[in-house]
Amino acid sequence: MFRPAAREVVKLPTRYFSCKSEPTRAVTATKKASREEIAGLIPAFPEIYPDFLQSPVWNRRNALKEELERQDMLERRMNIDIPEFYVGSIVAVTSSDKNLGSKEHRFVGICIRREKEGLLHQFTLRNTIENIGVEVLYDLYNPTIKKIETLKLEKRLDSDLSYLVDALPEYSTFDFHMEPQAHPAGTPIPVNECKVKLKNPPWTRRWEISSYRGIDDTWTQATPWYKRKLHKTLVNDYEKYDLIANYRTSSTKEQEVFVQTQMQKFEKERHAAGLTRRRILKSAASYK
Amino acid sequence: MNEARARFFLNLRQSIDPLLRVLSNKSAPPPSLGLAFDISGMPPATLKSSALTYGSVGEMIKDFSIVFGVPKYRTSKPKKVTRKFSFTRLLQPIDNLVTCPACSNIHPSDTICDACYSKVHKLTSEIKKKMMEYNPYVGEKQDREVYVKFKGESEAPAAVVKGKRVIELEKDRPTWFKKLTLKE
Amino acid sequence: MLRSLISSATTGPTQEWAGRILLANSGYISQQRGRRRTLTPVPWLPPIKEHIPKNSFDLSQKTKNLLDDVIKKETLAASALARNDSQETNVAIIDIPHSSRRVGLVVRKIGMLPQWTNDGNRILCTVLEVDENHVVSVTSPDSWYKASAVGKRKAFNRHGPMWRVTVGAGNDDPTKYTLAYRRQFARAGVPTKEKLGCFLVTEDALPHAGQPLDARHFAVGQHVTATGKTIDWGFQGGMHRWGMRGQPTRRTTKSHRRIGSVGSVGDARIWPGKRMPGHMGYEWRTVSGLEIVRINNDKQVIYVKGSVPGDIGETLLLKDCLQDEKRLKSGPVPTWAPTLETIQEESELSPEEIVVPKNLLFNETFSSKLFRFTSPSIVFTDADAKRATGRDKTKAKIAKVKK
Amino acid sequence: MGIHRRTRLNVVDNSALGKEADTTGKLPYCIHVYKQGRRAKHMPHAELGDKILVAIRGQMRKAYVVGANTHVHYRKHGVPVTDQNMIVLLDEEGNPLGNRITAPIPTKLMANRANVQFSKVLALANKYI
Amino acid sequence: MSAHRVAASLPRIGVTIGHTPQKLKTGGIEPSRRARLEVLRRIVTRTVREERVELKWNRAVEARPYVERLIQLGVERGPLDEYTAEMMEWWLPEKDLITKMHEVIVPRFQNRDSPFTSLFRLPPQRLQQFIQNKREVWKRYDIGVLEIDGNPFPAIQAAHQEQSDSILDVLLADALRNHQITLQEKLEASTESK
Repeated sequence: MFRPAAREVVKLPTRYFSCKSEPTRAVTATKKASREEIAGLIPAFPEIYPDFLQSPVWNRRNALKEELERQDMLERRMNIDIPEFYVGSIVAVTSSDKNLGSKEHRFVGICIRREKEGLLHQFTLRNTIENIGVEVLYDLYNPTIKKIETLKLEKRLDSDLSYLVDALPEYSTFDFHMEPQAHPAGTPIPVNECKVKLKNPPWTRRWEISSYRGIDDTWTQATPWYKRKLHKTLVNDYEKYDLIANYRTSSTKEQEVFVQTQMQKFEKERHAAGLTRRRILKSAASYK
Repeated sequence: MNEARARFFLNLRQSIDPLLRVLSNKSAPPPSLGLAFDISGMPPATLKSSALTYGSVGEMIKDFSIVFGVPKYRTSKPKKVTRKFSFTRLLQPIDNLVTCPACSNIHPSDTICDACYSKVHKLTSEIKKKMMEYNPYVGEKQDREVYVKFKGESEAPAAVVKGKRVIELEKDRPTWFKKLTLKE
Repeated sequence: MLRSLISSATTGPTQEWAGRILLANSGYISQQRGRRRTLTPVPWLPPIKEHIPKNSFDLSQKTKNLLDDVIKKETLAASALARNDSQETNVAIIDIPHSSRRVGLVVRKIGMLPQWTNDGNRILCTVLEVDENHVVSVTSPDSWYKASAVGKRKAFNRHGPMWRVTVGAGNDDPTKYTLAYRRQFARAGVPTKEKLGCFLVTEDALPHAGQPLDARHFAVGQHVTATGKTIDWGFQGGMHRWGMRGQPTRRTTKSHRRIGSVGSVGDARIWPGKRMPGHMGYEWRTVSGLEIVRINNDKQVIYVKGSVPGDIGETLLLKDCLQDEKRLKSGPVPTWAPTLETIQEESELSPEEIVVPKNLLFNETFSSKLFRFTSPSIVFTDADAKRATGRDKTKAKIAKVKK
Repeated sequence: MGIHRRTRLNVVDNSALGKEADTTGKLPYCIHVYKQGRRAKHMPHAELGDKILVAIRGQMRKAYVVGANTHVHYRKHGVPVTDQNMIVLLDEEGNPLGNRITAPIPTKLMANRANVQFSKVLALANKYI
Repeated sequence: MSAHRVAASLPRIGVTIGHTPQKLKTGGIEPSRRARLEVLRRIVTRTVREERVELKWNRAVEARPYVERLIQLGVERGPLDEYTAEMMEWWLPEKDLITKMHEVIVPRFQNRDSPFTSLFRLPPQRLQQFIQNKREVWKRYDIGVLEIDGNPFPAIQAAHQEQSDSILDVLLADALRNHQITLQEKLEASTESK
C-alpha cells in the first residue's frame, strides 16, 4: 500500500515559479569559489558523519527536532571519543554488560552496515568465531558503550558489505587481540579493492542482480534456476538515473555547511569553558 | 388488527392499478413516471372500473417505461447538503484577472500576458530556425553562444560578439528587442 | 490538504467561534455508526482563510515592508498585553481533587527520538512542540452547550459543570484570515492563531481569556493523554485497514488481498458495520497513559514516552491522564505561570562527572530514570546484577517432578 | 522472523544424538515453541534463550536455543546474531544431554541464569561472545 | 548503497520540487516509472537543444528540476567527474548536446546559484474538441514555457517597473502609519498602567 508522504512541500526560500509578473533574477555574483573558503569544513562530511545527515524522508526533516537531537549527540561525543570509521573498517567496541563477571564486553569485527540518522544511528560489526559467523548491531549513542576503537581505518569498494554473510569465512575473520594500525594523519583513506568470493548458493539475497563491485563474478556461481527466471525478475537499475529521486533522499551542501558550523560553535564554546580539549569535527584525511 | 391489514392491501392495489392501466395504454408514448402519479391523484372511484389489459408478458416488457432510472447508491450526507445549501458556492467567479501593464490585455494573475508572448514567440521561432541550421551528423555542434544580427545593422563590436556565432535575420530589429549591450 | 481543527456547527446570535468538542468518547468504544470522519466541512461554516484576489498592480516594496512591520508590532502588542495581565491571576500548586479537570495544551508532533534509561534500556520518545499557546476564550457550560450540537449532559455530567476553554497555538500572519476568524483573538487580546483546540475544564481550574500556556503546565514523570487525527492513509483495502488475512498467492485467481465473503446466505443482506475497504485513517483517536520523561523549557518541547496518533507536523491535544493509578496528584492549577518559578535544588552529581555550566545547556527538566547525555557512559556494578534476578518460578515445578 | 515450525537447527553440544544427526546430515527441526502467543493457533517465534520442541532422529526432544539468526529488522543493540540457529538438547527432566557446548554463547543468555534448568545449560558453556 | 558514495554533495536546487513524483500520462507503457523517465529525458534533451520550449504545464513543472540538476552537476563537478559523465551521457542521448552543455550552458552559470532556468505559464487555452448531441466538449490546454537563462531570445517578461505612485499604495501607506501610531500609544498606555 502506498503511504502518502508529507502533504506540505519543504518550504524552500522565497522563489517559486518565475511566472509571477516580475521573475526575480537569480542571485548573481555569489562567487562559487567563496563556498570553498568557509574555514575548517570537511568536503567528505556525509561519509565521516552519516549520523549528522538529515532523514531521507522529507516529512521527518524538522529543524527544531534536529537541533535538539544534535545537542544530545554532541554532548555524548564530549563524553566518549567516537572515532572516524567507514563501512569496511575494523572496529572494536567495549560496552558494559550486566551479566558478565567483569561487567565489560569487547567485540572486534568489520563494520558491514551503518544505518539511520541522528540518535538512532546503528552500525553492525561482523566476525567469525570458531567458524561461526557472528554479527552484532550497536546503537552508536547507546550510553552502555564505553569505548569505540578503529583498529584499521580503510574503505571498501561498496558502502554496504552485507554480502559477507554469504562470503567465505576467511573474509570476515579478525583476531580479537589485533593491535590497531595507526592511519598517518593527512593522507587519504586507503580503499581496499579486494574482491570477495562467495560460498555456493543458496544465498541470503540474490547477489547476482545487485551491482556490488566488491564481489568477483557471481554470475557463474548463481543457480541456473534463477538464471532461467532472470527475464521475469523486476530489475529496475534505471532508477539510479532519476536525478530528483536521488536529490530527495540525499543531503545538500547548505545543510552540511550549517551542521558543521553548529558543531564548530559547540566545540568552541566547550573549549572556551575549559571543559575539554577534545575535537569533535575532525577528519583523518584532511587533518591540519 | 386484520382490518388494518385489509385497508393496507386495498390502498396498495389502488395505487398499483392506475400505474398498470397507464402502462397498458399502447397508443400514448411511454409517459414519464411523474405523469403516472398525477393520474393516481384522481379520485379512487373512477380507477376501479379500468382493469389491467396487457395482452402478454412480452408486451409488458416491450413497454419501455419499466426501465426508468432508480438511484443506485445512497447519496452521502455532505453531497446532499452541498446540493441543497451551497448553490451560491458552486460557481466561483474568476477573480484573479489582471491587465498586462504593457499591452493592457486581460489575463490571469499567475500567468504571463499571451498577447505579448505571441509576439515574442514569433521572433523566437525565427531565431530558433536559424540556430538549428547545423548538421550534427557531420560533426557540427552548437559549441558557441549565439549573437542575433538583424538586417541593416552594422557589424557588432568585437567585445560584444567575442567569438559568438553570428546569426543573420532578414527583417529589421523590432523596437522592443533591445540590442545586447556591454553591461549584460 | 492540511485541515485545521475547526469544524463544528455554530448557531445562535453571537458568531461565537467553537472548535470541535474533543472529549474522548467517554470510556466505552462506541460502535461507529455512519461516517467516521467528515472530509468536506459543512457548507454553512463561515470560511477561515481569506481568499485575496490579486489585483493587477502590486503594492510597492516600501508599503509591503510597512505592512509587515505593523503586523509584527500588533502581534508583539497582543502577546505583551496577554503576558502582563496574566500576572495577577492567582496560580498555585495544589492537590488536584478527583473530579476536577485542568486545561490542556495544543501541541505539534515534530518527530521521534530515542532516549535511554539509567540501566541502559532504550525508550522511543515522541517530541511535541508547544508553539505559543494562549487561551482564546472561556465559555460557561450553559452558553456553550446551547450553541453546539452536543446534548446538555456533556456540559453538566457527573463531574459537575464543564466550562469550555478554547486554546490557540502558532502565531500566524493575520492577513491570511477572515475578519470573523480574527475577531475572537482581538476580543481575547491574543495574536492571531493558526490552530485552535478546546478542552472541557471544571470551575476550580479555569484560566482567564488571553492567558499564555507554558510547557511546564505538565510536570516530568506525569502521565498525559494525546488526542489527534491519525495518519491519512487514503483508500485502503481490508488487509491494511482491518488486518484481514487475504488469500494465498498460489492456486487463487484474482483474489489475494480481497476481503472474501461478506456474510451468510441466510441474511440476504450485509450487516451494517461490516468491515470493508474504504478510507483509512484521519480520524480522531486518543492514546492515554503516556509518561512525560523530559521537558525543554527554552524550546517549549515535551518528550513523551511512546507514540501518539497523527503524522509529523500534525497538531494534537494534550490533557492530564485520567486513569486512576496514573492520575496527577498535584500540579499548577489553573496553569503554570512565571510566578511559580521554583529554584530546582542542585541534583547531586557523582564526583568525577564534569559539571557543564548552566548557560551552555538548555533549561531542561529530566525524569529521574533518564540517562543524561552530559554524564559519562553507564557502568554496571554487582548490585545491578543481583537486582536483575527476579522471583525463581521453576522451584515449584521441580518439586512436582521429583517422584 | 525467528525459529518456528520446520526450521532446521544445529546441535552444538557434544551429545551423541546431536553428533549422530550432524553426521547423517538429517538436522533436527523445530515442531513446537514453548511460548504463549496472542492466539493459541498463532504460535510466536522462538528467539535466543527460548525452549522449543525438536524432532531429531525420529524422536522428540526439548532444547534451548543458544544461537539465533535473527532477521535484520528485529535485531537489538548488543545482542550477537549467529549465522546458524544453534540449540542444546535436553532430556525429559530438563537436564542437558551433552556435557560441553562447543560453540560460543551470547552473554545475553546469562540474564536468565536464575532459571534452574537454564543455569545447568550455562554451566556447560566454555566460551562467551 | 551499491555504488561508492558520491563525492561532495551538491547545493540545494532553488526550484519548488513536489514531495512525490508526478505520474505523467505515458500511454500505458509498462513499467510506468521507466516510461516517465523517458518522457522527462525527451523534454530535457529538447530544452538543452532549443533553450526555450513550450510544454504541457505539469510536464514543464516536473522536468524543470531535472534540467536544473544537470546544469548544477556541470557547474559543480565539471565534465571529468565520473557521476556527471554518466548522467550527461544518459540524459542527453544526442552527443553534440553534451558538448553544448559543457561549452555553452555551464559557463553561463559558473558564478551563479540555482535557479538557472525560468518557467512561465500561459493563460489556459480552451479549444472545442467536438459536439456530441448538443453537448459541446471543450478541452483545456495549460501551456508552460521553460527556458534556460542567458539564451539569445527576446525576454518574455518585461522588466518590472516600480509602481509606488498608485492610489491604493498611497492610501494604504498612510492608513498603516496612523495605525502604527495608535498601536504605539496603546502599548505605552498598557505598560504604564501595569
